[in-house]
Amino acid sequence: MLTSFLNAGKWLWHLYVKRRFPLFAVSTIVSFFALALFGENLSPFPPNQVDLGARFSPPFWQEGGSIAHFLGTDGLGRDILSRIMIGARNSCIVAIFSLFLGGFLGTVIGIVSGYFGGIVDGILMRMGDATIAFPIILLAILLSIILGPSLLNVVAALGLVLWARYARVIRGEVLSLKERDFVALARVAGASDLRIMVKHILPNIYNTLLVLLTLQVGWVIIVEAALSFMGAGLPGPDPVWGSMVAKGRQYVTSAWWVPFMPGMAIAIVCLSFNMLGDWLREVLDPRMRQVE
Amino acid sequence: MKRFIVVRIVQMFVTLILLSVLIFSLIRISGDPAALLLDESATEKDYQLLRVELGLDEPIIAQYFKFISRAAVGDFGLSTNDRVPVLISIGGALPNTARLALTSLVLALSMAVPLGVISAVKKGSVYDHFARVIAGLGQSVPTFWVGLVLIQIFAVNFRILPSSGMETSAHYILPSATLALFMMSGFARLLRSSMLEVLDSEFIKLARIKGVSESSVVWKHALRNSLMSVLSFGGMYIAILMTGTILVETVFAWPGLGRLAYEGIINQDFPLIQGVVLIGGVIVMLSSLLTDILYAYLDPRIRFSG
Amino acid sequence: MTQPLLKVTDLKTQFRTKWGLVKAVDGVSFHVKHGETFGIVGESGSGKSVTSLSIMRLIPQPAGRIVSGAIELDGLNLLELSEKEMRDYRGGKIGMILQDPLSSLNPLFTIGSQIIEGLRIHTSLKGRSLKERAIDLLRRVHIPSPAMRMKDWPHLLSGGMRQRVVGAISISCEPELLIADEPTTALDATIQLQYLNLLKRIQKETRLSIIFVTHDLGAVAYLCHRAAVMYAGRIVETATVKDLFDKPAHPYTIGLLNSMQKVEKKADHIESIKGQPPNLKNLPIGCSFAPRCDQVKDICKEKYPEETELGADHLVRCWVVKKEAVKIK
Amino acid sequence: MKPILDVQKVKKYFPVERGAIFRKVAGQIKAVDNISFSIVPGETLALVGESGCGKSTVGRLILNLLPVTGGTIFFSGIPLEEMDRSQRKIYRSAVQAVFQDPMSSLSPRMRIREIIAEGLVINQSLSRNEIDSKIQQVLDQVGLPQDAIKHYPHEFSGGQRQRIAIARALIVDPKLIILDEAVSALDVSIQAQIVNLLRDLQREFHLSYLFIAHSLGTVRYISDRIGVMYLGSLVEIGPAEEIFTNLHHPYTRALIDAAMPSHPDFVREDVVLAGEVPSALNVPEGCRFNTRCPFAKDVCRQVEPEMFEIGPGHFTACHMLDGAPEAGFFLN
Repeated sequence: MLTSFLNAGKWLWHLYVKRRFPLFAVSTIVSFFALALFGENLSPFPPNQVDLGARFSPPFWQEGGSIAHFLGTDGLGRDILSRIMIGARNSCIVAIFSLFLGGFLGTVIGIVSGYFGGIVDGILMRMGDATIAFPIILLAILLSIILGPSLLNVVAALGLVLWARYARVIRGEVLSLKERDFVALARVAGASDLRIMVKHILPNIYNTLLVLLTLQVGWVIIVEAALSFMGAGLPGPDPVWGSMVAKGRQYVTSAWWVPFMPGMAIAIVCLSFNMLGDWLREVLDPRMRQVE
Repeated sequence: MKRFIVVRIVQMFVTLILLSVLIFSLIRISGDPAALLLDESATEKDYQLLRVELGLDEPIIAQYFKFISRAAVGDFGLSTNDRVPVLISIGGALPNTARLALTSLVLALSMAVPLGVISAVKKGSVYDHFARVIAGLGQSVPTFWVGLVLIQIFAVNFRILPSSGMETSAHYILPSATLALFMMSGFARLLRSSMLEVLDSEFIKLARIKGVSESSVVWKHALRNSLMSVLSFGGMYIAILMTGTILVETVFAWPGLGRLAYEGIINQDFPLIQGVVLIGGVIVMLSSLLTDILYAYLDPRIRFSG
Repeated sequence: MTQPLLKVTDLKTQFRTKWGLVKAVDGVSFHVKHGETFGIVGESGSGKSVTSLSIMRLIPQPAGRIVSGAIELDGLNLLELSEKEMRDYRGGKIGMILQDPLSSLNPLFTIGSQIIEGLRIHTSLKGRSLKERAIDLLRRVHIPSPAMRMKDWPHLLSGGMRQRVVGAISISCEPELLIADEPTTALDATIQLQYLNLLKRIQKETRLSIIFVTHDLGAVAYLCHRAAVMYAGRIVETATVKDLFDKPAHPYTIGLLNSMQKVEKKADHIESIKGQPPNLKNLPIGCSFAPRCDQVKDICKEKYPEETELGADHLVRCWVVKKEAVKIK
Repeated sequence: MKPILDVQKVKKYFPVERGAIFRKVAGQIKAVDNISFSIVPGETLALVGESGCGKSTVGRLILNLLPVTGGTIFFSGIPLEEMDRSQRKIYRSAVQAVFQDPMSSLSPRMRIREIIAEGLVINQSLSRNEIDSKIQQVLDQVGLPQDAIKHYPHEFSGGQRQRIAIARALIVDPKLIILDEAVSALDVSIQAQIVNLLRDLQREFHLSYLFIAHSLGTVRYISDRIGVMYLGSLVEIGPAEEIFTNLHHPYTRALIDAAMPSHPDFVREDVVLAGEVPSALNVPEGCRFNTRCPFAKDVCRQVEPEMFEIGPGHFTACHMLDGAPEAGFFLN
């Protein structure tokens, strides 16, 4: 018991010191998820509570600011900190859904395409290349103007681009894995294609998947924010980081904190995910270059 | 090489057809396209007339070919907002977008090359950490927000640079710097990792064995090979550049395609959006085709094969 | 006795890795005479390649480091040269051939430009004479229609041809010492033989000295005059090739010779060395071969053996060395 | 004795496609071209030749990893393509393989237990206990410690990994094992260990081996018969010692002469076969060796020589029938 405890401690110490474990990034990510789950319970104000008396209250360190409105208020006197805290949920939902959609599709298509090759592979990969080389923002704008801005459209647009990114990287991995002798030996032993894909190939791409997923969280959050900024993102009264920046734009000369704070939140969360992703890549597989 | 280029051109057409089918079917799925074009005050008769005008009474395949043949000659109709032909608006905006994109691309590359190269050569050093933080920031910070911050600092606080429009060359500074920062970080990261890989290769060892100086090893032998792999990601980067340009144009009120798209969204101007998306798509695909041809030409392994 | 061309004394090269310090080369001494081919034989991880890279001072930095020792070429210690001075030696007085012909040429430069690059650094040749010299070099390594090949890209040549081009580069500036690090491992039998014969011929014509690094005792027998056997970062035995095959003294050398599968004669049984190759990260305190040695004594587990001289040019590091020759079955 | 494996006129061509949109077959890579041989129970047949001669492809055809282009492979008298489900199941256990690179042949994400048991799990319905006791048994047979099953492949050295690969093959009671360069990647001292292990296992279980290799030393030590391949085709096949002492084909001579000597006394100066192997896309007319053969006559450039018997069980395909080339035949 004690030894296992000591071992765990040693392992953590090793992680932190020798492998430069990104403590800052991980704590940010943990808080991000906590906010997404319990935002309402933690925020000092309800996000949509209008207080016209406290309009454009600056952050606490500036003259006229108050500790109560820690990061200031917007043009309707809504508390920016609270809105950011609640807004985490939307970012999180978009990230989880689109990564799940894109990641799942991409992994399946990548494995199938790489494993079977031939015409199926040709068609799938040409489609993938086309989606990667197409500016996603145009697609999302189109979707939002035709179908109206909604969570589903944002997730669909992001997932549509993400699958191709996953499929491309994973197919590359599968192509080299399937030439390895253990796949040939599994076939000699009579393993079915499904068994080979699930038992022999899939476990060998877990690392790549993990790194890709982590690195893409940041990307998804940024693109979601960009879509909201353009007015093609999530609608509704609930706070969304991207549209908070967009709506705060007009105050950039008078109340800089209104657009600045939510942008800062996006930046910190994305940076954390990217740092964690980079670290994972370094630790798990330093050769994963195509994962960008 | 011929084969490579033919494949890419075919691929581009396939993509365009896919895109047009997507747009076409989205319009149909979403309901009556006439509803997208007419406002609420339109009468039933207006709808009837428009349906005939749009050919909505014809079979779906015929409608698609009509749509395609119109799009092929650039006929996207009139903007619902200001009644200007969409092609005219796009034609006016396009050169502005190109100017901004090119300025930023040059700026981004001129920052990314030294950053990525030195960072790889001095892997693990203080410089490397610094460069990676810069590159990491560039990828994590939303472009549009950086634009706002730059406006706040240089246009509002110091009043030394204009914040919107494109009248003088000073107007280029903030938008292209914003876009360049974003592009630069991607290039620098990719360049760093491909440099690390190349520097580890046998032919670099052989160059050192020949007595080639370290600067020549890095800037001649290794850089050329690494740039090649950066170039192979050309298509992806051009798509990213386009995305970035649209955002930056919106922030700085730059009269380009992005600005046009933004106005389109605000005004729910369907013909305009449709035109911007299709033209934007074609431009992105043409430029990534050009990068790929350039890549194929520069890499002898592709140039001298099949 | 004349001074040897190359004298390596107590060379130690270490690497810092994730798992700790690895002593890849740990106190290696040998010399190479003018005009001789000196073999360095060893299995993977024995430190033979690190030794050859140390001579070129091309140990990957900053993980690797030459900790101590001296590498004297014509009496001049290479380890005391500045990096700039050392560059004149690389490709100048010392040439080197790497193992993998498929990846040792830069795919983006023509064959010709890669040969000319070295010539331009180390010789005063210019313009046309540069090109002529390069064509001449290709001819010397038996590349057909050399003038046409100059404009070719590496990927258009076969592995054997590419290795010849690397050979041409290595001798382009008339080096005194040529280091060949497993130059034929990736080549087929008949192509390997062509290549080894080419090396032999070049050596006869130019009287250069060759360090031939290999895992193949057969290639040592074919090509070398003297050879050193390496095990776990140290040289365990140095002898003329004849002595090495006729009178091997170190149990490891004997084991290697016994486990050779001979092409000349069908063997009924081949003796193998028991156990696994050593793990450099944690070597035993005494002789590193002790865990696999069948003649191991107590002292072997306590102290690394000192060098014993068995005869002219025959050195061995073993506590149980027999003065009598050991006849190989 | 009835052969366990009979390869009859087997061909494997890989089409080379050209054209951007409409692929058309521009040529054939004749990786294996009309090869026939057989293996009897308990025997080792070695296939030797330079890289690209098709020896590994033959192994993969027998393992059913690639479909044949022509010809038939018989196992215990049954053609491979005519096997029904149950026969195929038997075949999958009866024929096993060990490949060159022990790192590549063990999935890095599987524990040794799972790797060794795979063949059993797929083809036989055994209880966990039965599987465990079988694993224990094979681990003993290949000389691995029992606790190996809990570990992952990267925790073992090259030689141990090759033992794991052998255990994996052995557990399903095979009749024939394809050893594709099974010892080439190992260190010299480990090579001998593995070769000896393979010999011991062969004696104990009466196994047949198809030993695919380029190292003639190992081949001479382990094989009963040898087939020499050049550019997709067998040029000579016969009893091992015949091949080394009474060989007939000039290419066999060249290959043996090119082997490194085991002692400096055996060095023959400058014995060399000129040129390189031509591309399998353009197999020369007539005898495929004629472009490198110093004895090539007109007939060699026009007519492809047929295999014929020059001694008991010793076949060769060469027009030059006047006798075997001496050692040092290619001396220049």
